[in-house]
Amino acid sequence: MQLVTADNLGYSINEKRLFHNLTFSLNSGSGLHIKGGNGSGKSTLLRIILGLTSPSKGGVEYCKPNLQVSYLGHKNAIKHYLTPMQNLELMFRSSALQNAMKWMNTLGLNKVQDELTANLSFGQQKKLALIRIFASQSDLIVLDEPFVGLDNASRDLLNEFLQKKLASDTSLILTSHIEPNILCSELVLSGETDD
Amino acid sequence: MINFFSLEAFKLRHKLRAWLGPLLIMILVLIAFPLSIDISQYDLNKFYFSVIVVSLLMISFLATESIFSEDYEDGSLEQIHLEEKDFYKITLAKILVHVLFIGIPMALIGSIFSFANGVSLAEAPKIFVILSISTLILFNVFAFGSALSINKGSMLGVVASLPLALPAIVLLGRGVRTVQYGQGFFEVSVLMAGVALIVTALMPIIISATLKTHLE
Amino acid sequence: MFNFSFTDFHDFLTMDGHGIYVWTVYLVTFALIAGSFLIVRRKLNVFKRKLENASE
Amino acid sequence: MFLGFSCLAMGWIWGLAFAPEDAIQGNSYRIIFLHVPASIMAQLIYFFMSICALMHLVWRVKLAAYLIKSAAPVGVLITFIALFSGSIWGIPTWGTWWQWDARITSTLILFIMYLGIITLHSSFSNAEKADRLMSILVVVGVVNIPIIKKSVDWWSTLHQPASISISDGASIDPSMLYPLTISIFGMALTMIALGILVSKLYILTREKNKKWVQSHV
Repeated sequence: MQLVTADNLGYSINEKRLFHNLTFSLNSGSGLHIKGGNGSGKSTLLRIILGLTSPSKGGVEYCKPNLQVSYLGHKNAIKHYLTPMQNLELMFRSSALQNAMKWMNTLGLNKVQDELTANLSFGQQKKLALIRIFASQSDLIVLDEPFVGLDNASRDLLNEFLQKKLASDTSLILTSHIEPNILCSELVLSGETDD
Repeated sequence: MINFFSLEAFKLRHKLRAWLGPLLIMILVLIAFPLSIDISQYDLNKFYFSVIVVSLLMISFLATESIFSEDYEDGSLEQIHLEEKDFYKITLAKILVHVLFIGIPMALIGSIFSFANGVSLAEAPKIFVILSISTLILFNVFAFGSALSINKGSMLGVVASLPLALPAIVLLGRGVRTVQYGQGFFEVSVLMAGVALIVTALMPIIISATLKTHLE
Repeated sequence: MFNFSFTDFHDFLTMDGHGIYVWTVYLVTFALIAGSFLIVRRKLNVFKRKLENASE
Repeated sequence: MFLGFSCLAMGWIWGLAFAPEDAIQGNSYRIIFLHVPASIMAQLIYFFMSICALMHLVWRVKLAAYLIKSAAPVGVLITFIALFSGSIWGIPTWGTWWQWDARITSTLILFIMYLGIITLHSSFSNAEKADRLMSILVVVGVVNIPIIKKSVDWWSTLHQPASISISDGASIDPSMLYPLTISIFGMALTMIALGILVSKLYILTREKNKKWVQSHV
């Protein structure tokens, strides 16, 4: 069943064209890996799919009415002046909180549970932000360079989690220079777009 | 909505700098003023209110300076947009929390200081009522200013929202004068409360549109 | 309607004491408006010339 | 544009030379032929900008944003003239060049708002975002216009009540009224001409790499 369809998407900023007439569709339970050089508009395309940015041309439709999306971009969306524990309380309400706590232990963050997030390493902060993906039930997972800064153990954990999610009919869109070993269709954004 | 309110209160409670800073600065300003120029107590009584009003204006700007920039910078605004599709609730919650935690104490400090300068005990609560209503208006206006200039430095926010804050200050001045002359207080405070409610209801719509433009 | 309401040209200039204010205001305004017209027109021409040799 | 210039010139000359002396203020009232048109135009330009802002926000008309951005400097100029002439006029009549009177203060606020709009637009690199934010500020700022209009009656301070208020007719006699109306008309035309000139420049700068700009030049 089709989840997200985009027809001839185009985006230009200050009259400079980033990409144009992109058409693709994503079925539930399948993955889409967006590739392209730096500055080829990968993140912008993600933001357009999420509805954060409106495209200059074309449009994106969601086939499911209120689509539950979980997203992790370059910014981790965690509060530095709070401890990881408090951050989780911000993200999740009561029921999901237990599940999130479980994930925190599996990711080995329980050692630093009461330290200020500011003093954590980049990798640990990334893991804390990833809990938002692990512990949430969503139909679509959108990740922007998720593997950056993760150690091998966590990478395998993420790969295995994503495969499990794909199997359970959740679809995935991600951009990553590090090859994820998940089977998913590819979409290449060429850097310079010729008119 | 309640959930948003408690989340915002939780965040603000843990950020002492944003919460306590403005209050301390206000006390400093109110103390510094009489010390700087030696004025007779008689003159002080007469125009001390303008010091309170100006410091209220300045401090409410200071308090709302980073009301949105923190969530914008660390990406939580995007997460909220995914869940909520609109920022009305989060904006309203943020402004009300800031008014409650910073605005009301500021009005309290203002009325205590006015009490120290020739306002009888009976009228001090009146001052408190007027000051707290005006903090509500001012916080809304300056929150709009800080939403406009979300990461471009706060000067832009002031230039944009100060013109809107000045009519509120005139209204506040009119209210303070009624307390001094002892009549007409009720009408003015009801008028101010009406204006405050309208502004509190409408401003989040505009702010949410501004925040969405920033996310584009 | 069109009677010249000043005794002579000198009176027109001084306007019994108020002339200085009236004239400064008019002169400054005229300078500002004419000045802005000229500045914008010059910018326009400079821009057009830049475009022309850019497009050759 | 020449029509504007000629109209303005005629209004001024007529006002300066031929209008009879005012009973109370003597000749210094002649500044009225400059001050009133300027302050009327200051508010009209802002009103025009708020209409463009609505068009830009609701129907996403890009041209409307360009018009706002080019009308703003014209607004700054005309508001400055209004303030300048008002304060100079104040010297002989009120004795001081600056009076905390409601009408003057509101016009000063209007002046700050024009500056605020320009600074807001210039501090964002992404042009479309700057346009939308500017339009939002203009629409919100429009609430200040009625305050200026009404400020004279609310705080009934020493500012002269509006010379030509629509409702109760002119409060000055005809021989001064005609030059005044002509100079208002003249000032309006001149400002429109200046606005068109500025927007011509601004539209070119914004669309410089579009096809029609090359062909036009």
